[in-house]
Formats: sequence, structure tokens, C-alpha cells
Amino acid sequence: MSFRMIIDNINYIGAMILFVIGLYTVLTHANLIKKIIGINIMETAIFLFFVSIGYVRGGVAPILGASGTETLFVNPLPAAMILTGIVVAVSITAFSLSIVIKIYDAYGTVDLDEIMKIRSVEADE
Amino acid sequence: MNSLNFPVYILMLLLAFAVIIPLQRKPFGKKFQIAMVSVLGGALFMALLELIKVLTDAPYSYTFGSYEAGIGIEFLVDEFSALMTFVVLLLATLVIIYSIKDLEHEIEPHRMYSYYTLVFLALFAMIGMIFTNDIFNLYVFMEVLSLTSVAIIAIKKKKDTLMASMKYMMMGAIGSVTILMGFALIYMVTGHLNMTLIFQEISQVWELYPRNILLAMGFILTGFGIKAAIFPLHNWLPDAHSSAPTPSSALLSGLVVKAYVFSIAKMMYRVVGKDISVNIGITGYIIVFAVMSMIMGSVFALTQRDMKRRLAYSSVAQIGYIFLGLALATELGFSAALFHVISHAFMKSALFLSAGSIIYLTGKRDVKGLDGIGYEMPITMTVFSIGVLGMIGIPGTSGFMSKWFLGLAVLDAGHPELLLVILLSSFLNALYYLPIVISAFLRERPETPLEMQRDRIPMTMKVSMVLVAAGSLVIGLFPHLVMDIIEQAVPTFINLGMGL
Amino acid sequence: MKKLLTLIVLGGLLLVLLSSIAELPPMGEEKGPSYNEIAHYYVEESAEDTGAKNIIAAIITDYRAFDTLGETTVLFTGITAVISLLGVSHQKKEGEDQHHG
Amino acid sequence: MDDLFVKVTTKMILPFIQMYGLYVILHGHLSPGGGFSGGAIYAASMVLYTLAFGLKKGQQRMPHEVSSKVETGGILLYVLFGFAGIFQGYSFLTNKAAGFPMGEFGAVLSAGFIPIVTFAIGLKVMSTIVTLFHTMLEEES
Repeated sequence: MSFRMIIDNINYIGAMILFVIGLYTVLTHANLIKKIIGINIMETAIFLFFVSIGYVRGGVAPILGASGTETLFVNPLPAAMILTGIVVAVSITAFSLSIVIKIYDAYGTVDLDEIMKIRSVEADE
Repeated sequence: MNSLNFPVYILMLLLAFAVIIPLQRKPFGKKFQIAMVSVLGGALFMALLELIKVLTDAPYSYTFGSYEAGIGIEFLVDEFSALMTFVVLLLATLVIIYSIKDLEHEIEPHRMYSYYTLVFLALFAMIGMIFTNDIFNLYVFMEVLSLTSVAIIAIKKKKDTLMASMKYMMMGAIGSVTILMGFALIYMVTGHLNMTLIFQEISQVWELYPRNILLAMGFILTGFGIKAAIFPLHNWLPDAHSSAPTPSSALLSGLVVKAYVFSIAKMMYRVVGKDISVNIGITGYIIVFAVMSMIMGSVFALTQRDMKRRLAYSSVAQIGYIFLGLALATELGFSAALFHVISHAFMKSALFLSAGSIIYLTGKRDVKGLDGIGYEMPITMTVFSIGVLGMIGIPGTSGFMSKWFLGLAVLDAGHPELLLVILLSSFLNALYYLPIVISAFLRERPETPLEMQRDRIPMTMKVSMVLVAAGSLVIGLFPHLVMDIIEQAVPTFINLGMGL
Repeated sequence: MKKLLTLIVLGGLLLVLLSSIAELPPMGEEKGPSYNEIAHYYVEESAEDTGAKNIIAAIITDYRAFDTLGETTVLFTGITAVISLLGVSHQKKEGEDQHHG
Repeated sequence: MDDLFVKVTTKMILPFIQMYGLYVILHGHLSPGGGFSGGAIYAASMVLYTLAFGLKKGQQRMPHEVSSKVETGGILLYVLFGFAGIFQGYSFLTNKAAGFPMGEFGAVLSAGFIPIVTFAIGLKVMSTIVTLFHTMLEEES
């Protein structure tokens, strides 16, 4: 893997590193809020990845100006999909957070390890 | 106004009704229930007309916005998706009739409207997923479905329900994100979102960028594997399905998981294509995971004492059967898998609904406490027994027919050793299901006299339960009602990815 | 221990992903496989088909309007789900004051 | 938060944020932005209002009854315009062929149903974000 290739594909590399960081956050952190943040990092990684697919070197944002269609535009389809993706991510985050609020009401903590302790004590009784 | 628009009518009827429900100001009552059931009846009627139309004419594609496929979004209405829509709506109608009385015990009364909004949205999303021929559209519907399916669990608001739904939400979100990553990798090399066009493009592209397709299929199968609960990724399912309100359990186990399974089938055979799927070896992996699901799901089920948890683990095993059929990559295997999708939907709904009735009347969830319950609730236990016999695969039930087809397919594909796995799994099924039936009918309880009683549960619950069980029996006795339709749909699905 | 194991597995995943970069289509190429006839169609025909200057708006509200309907449904689902879980019954909040922020 | 400066500043900049949100929604088909971004900007103004003046006043501006009607209305409007295509004999959500007036290229009122649909989405997004914020605040209190 040459240096040139890394520079050229830096967006893809960044997206992949972000994806793994997000997954690591979700899997290892006991704090539920941090887990949700991890999901968001993963989603951001994919948005970055998707938008980078649509990028064309030298292209401009796909809004038709007075100059007509000779200008080179970036691919509009990934951008349109990511708009949808962002809204989906908002809904998921909102609902997960509301579950966390309810869990906090029920257990008094958002830490998964402590919740497990409380549950095992309850199960023994 | 022509009949080509039926999928849109069904979807929009469900969506419009779902968005109108929150405006209700009156307390939940008879009038609303009648409206709800008649909307479902209307949708069911349209689905039936749709099915008849597709069977008499031919499968067709429906494009939104009058653009050609690829530019706009395309729906592909073939025999199996029409049948699946009909089954989804039929079962959902029965479950909803059941739920009206049962939910009074499980959720707060002022949440009833929210619950039915979510159920209608879930139906909308499932039918969309079944019809769509566009991968990004599939993703959008999938998100609606995963949100609603978590919400109809969490609405019960018990402590363990909240934890189960949190787990489901996290796993589901990882799954969705992973699937989207896979779609991005596919889009990267093909430049299409339409499944048929991807299929045409991918046979040329796959030589150039084999790594893309491999990674994409890895991501997609992991993601859908989480959502469909195949063995190592199943750990959310038992918690979620067992702690949910009974109607939600029936919907989730019977239908929602099937929508994801059908999506995997689409991805494997309609998007990537059979040849490439076999070539990069994913079918081999899926067979391994399917076998593990079939055995381990049953083994875990043996150790559960909670009745609904036992049913939930049994779902993991049954999903293994479906995956086994899909991964054989033959027409017979594929038909057997699709047949089992439908027969398992009926059997598992019957089991969950009858288990729910037992909990409704007696509050008992422990399988050890069911001695003599067959005399107290004969109708419920008959329904339960029909489900159990189907799960074990006694001739005459739909479960027997799906095992029969699967066995034939396994032999046909040249894997006779898998037949042993099917037999072993059936044996394990018998081991954990039969004791419930035996203790319910044959063992007596000292404090209550062994007299036949009428089930003391509401009429609506009894009727819907019996109808679900009857559906299961009808499929078992006349399997060709379903199998003929599947056999029409499968060749185009598996061989050409649908050349219309 | 569990963290270490996760770290190793995810490190492996990252290695697989990064090592495949060389085999993905390179970024930003005009002749790349994803910048195909569909993308060209959108760029060239959207003014004629939809009359919108913003091609992305043309895609989300016209070519792929059904996706956007699904997306508004996702938002609706989200809000319904949140209200089904949190929604306070309206009598209870009468006594509340405005000490928030 | 009882702070005079925050309240006064909020009152001063609120109309500008809302005007900008409306601008982004209405020019969705001409310039970057659209229903989602515009709706989110408009919702940000309401969130700011609630933060500055407290939940009770915020809810007077955007009561639950209104927001639930707006949400239902947004989707129903969308579906209704979709059916216009079917009535004209085309498929669902057809724009130009179904006879929506296309107007002059580059004008605010052009491009068939796109501005209307964008407006519906904008309303929907606005009310959804505000309701989410208010619901979560209610739970906290």
C-alpha cells in the first residue's frame, strides 16, 4: 500500500477506522449513553463512506447554475441517500435515549454492570 | 385506477390509518376496534385480489413516479411476495383480534392507541420490505420495522422488558449500520440501487472487484443475521420475544423475523445471484451456522423453565431450518425454506397465542406448573398441541410437510448427513415440547378435580387462536395450496434473479 | 480481559478492511464504476424532468420520493415510539413549574 | 433558566432564525437545503425558546394537540399528492406527467409538487424535533 494510495483514499480509511472505533465503543463500554454514542459514530462512518463514494475530483455540488450542464458535478445519488440516512439515525438515537431514560427511572443508573448486579440480587430474592 | 396499484393501496391504507390513530380523543373502545379490524379486512381483501391477479396473469414490476426502474424506485410483485403479503395480513388480523382483550392485562390503557399505531406501521414496513426491489428502499423500510418492533416490546414498561428492548435496540442498530455498509460497498462498484440492475451489473463487476462483493456480503449477512437471529448472533431474541406482550411476541416471532429472512433470500439470489453466492462460499458458511442454530437453539430451549423463553429459543432453531433451505442453493431447498417461512409463521403464532392465554388466565409462566391445565383450558391446550405436533413434525401438520420438503431438498443437494441433523433437531423438539402437552393432559393436580371445563378466556381470544391453528392444519393437510405458488415463484427468483 | 479480546477481534476487522482498500475502486475518479449512466441521467435530465435547480432535492422529492415518504414515516415512528414510552399523562404535569434548562 | 440576557437575546434573534428556516424550506428545490434542514433550523428556534423561557411557555407555543395534528397532516398531505398521480392514470408520486404546473425554471413556485412536499416535510420535521425535545424534558421534570 503506497503512500500515494493512502492519500488518495484517505476518506475510505477514515470511515473504516471510525466504524471500528464505533463498534469498539458499543461493545466494550458499560455506560448505555456511551453505547448510543458508539452507534452514532458508526453511522457517521457510513455517511462519510457513502458521500466519499459520490465524490468526483474537481466536481462541484449538484446544483444547476446559469452555466448549464457543462460543469462537472459530483454524484448526487449518495448525497440524497445520506440525507435519508441522517434522519433515520436521529429517530434511532431519540428512541434509544428514551429507553435509557426509562431504564434510569427503573434502576437508578445507566451503567450496565451495575444494572446486572441489581438484577442478579433481585433474581436471588 | 387500475389493479396494478394494489401494493400501493395496501401500503397507503395501512400508513394512513396508522397516522390517523394518534388523533383519536375518545377512550379506546368498540368503535375504534371495529374500524381497525375493517381496515385490516380491506387490506386483506386487496392482498387476496393481488394474489389472484398475480397468479392468473404474471408477476409485474411497479415503478414509482412513472420513471423507469433504476431511476425511480421499483416494486416487484411476484407470486411469493403476493402470497407473503396475504399471509402477513391474515396472521396480523388474527393476532390483532386476539390482542384487543389480552393487552388490557399487559399495557396501560392510555397506551393502546400508541400500540396499534406501531403495529400498523410495522405491517406497513413489512409489506414494503416484501415488495421492494430497491436496496435503499429496503433499508428505509427495515428501519421503520426495527424501530416499531423494539417499541412494541418496550411499551410494556416492566424492568426486564426495558433491558430486553435496550439490548434489541443496540443489536438492531448495529445490524442496520452493518447492512448499510454492505449496501454502500455494493453501490460503490455497481452504481445501481435497483436489485435487478445490480444483478445484471454484478456478474461483470465481480471479476474486477471481488473483494468488494465479499466484504459487502459479509457485512450484509452479518447484519441480517443479527436481525433474523441466527445462532451466534441470537442472544437478543429470547429476552425480547419472551418479555414482550403476547401479541407482540406472536408478531415478532411469526412475521417480523420472516421479513428479514426474506430480505436475505433477496440479497443472496436476487441481488448477488446464486452463482456468485456459491462461488465466494457464503452458502457453505450459512449451512454451518444454520446447523448450529438448529442444534443449539433446541439445546438451550431444553434448559428453559419459562414457557415463553422456551418458545423463543425454539424460534432460533426453526430459523436454522429456513437458513439451511436457503443455503442449499437449489430450487428444492429454496422452496422448502419459503414453505417453512409460512408454516412456521402459523405454528409459532399459534404457540405464542395459546401460551399467552395460559398466562392470561393463570399467570403461570413456569412449564412445571401446568399439570392438568388441559382440563381447565381444553381449547387453548388443543391449539398448543397442534403447534407442538407441527414443531416436532408429526404427519398431517404443516411442520411435517416443511420437514419433508427440506429432507427431500437436502438429499437432492447431496448432503445426506444434514438429514441426520434435521432428525436430531426434531428429536430435541419433541424432548422439550412434549412434556408440556403430556403434563397438561395426562397428569392430575391434587387440589383441582379433573373435570372438563370451558376455557374462561374472552371469545375473541379463543376464536383467533383457533383460526391460527386451523390455518396451520390446512397448510399441513393441503400443502399444495402454498407449494404450487412457491414453485411458480422460485425458478425465476433463483435462476435469473427475475428477468422481467 | 473481555476488552482485550474485543480489541483483538476488532483490530483484525480493521486490518481486513484496510487491506482491501487497494482493491476497492479508487476515490474521486470520474470514470469510477458508481458514476454511471444513472448519475449522468440525474445530472442531465433533472432540470427537464422536475424543474428543480437542486438535483439532490429533485432526487429526494421526485425520483425517489417514495424513500422520502418512508423516511417521514421513520420520523413518525420515532416520535410515536418515544411518546408510547415516555409520554406523561396530561393531568400530571399541571402542577409543574418552569425550573428547567 | 431565569436569565434576563438570555431571554432578551432569544427574543431578538428568534424571528431571524425562523425566517431563515422558512427560507431554507421554501428554496429547497433551488439552493442547498430542503425540508429536513429547514425544518431542523426552525425547530432549533423553538428549542432555544424552550431553553430560555422554560418548558411551560414552550409548550404553550407548540402544544401536543397541534404537533400531533401537524405530524399526521404532513404525512397525509404527502400521500394525497402521491395519489394525484394515480388519479391521472400514472403511478404513485408522479410529478410532471401527472400535470402539476412546472412553472418557470428557477422560480420559487416551480417544479410541480416539490415545493409542497418539501413544505410538508419541513412542518413534519419541525414538529417532530420539538415534540421529542418537549417529551424528554417532561420526563425529566
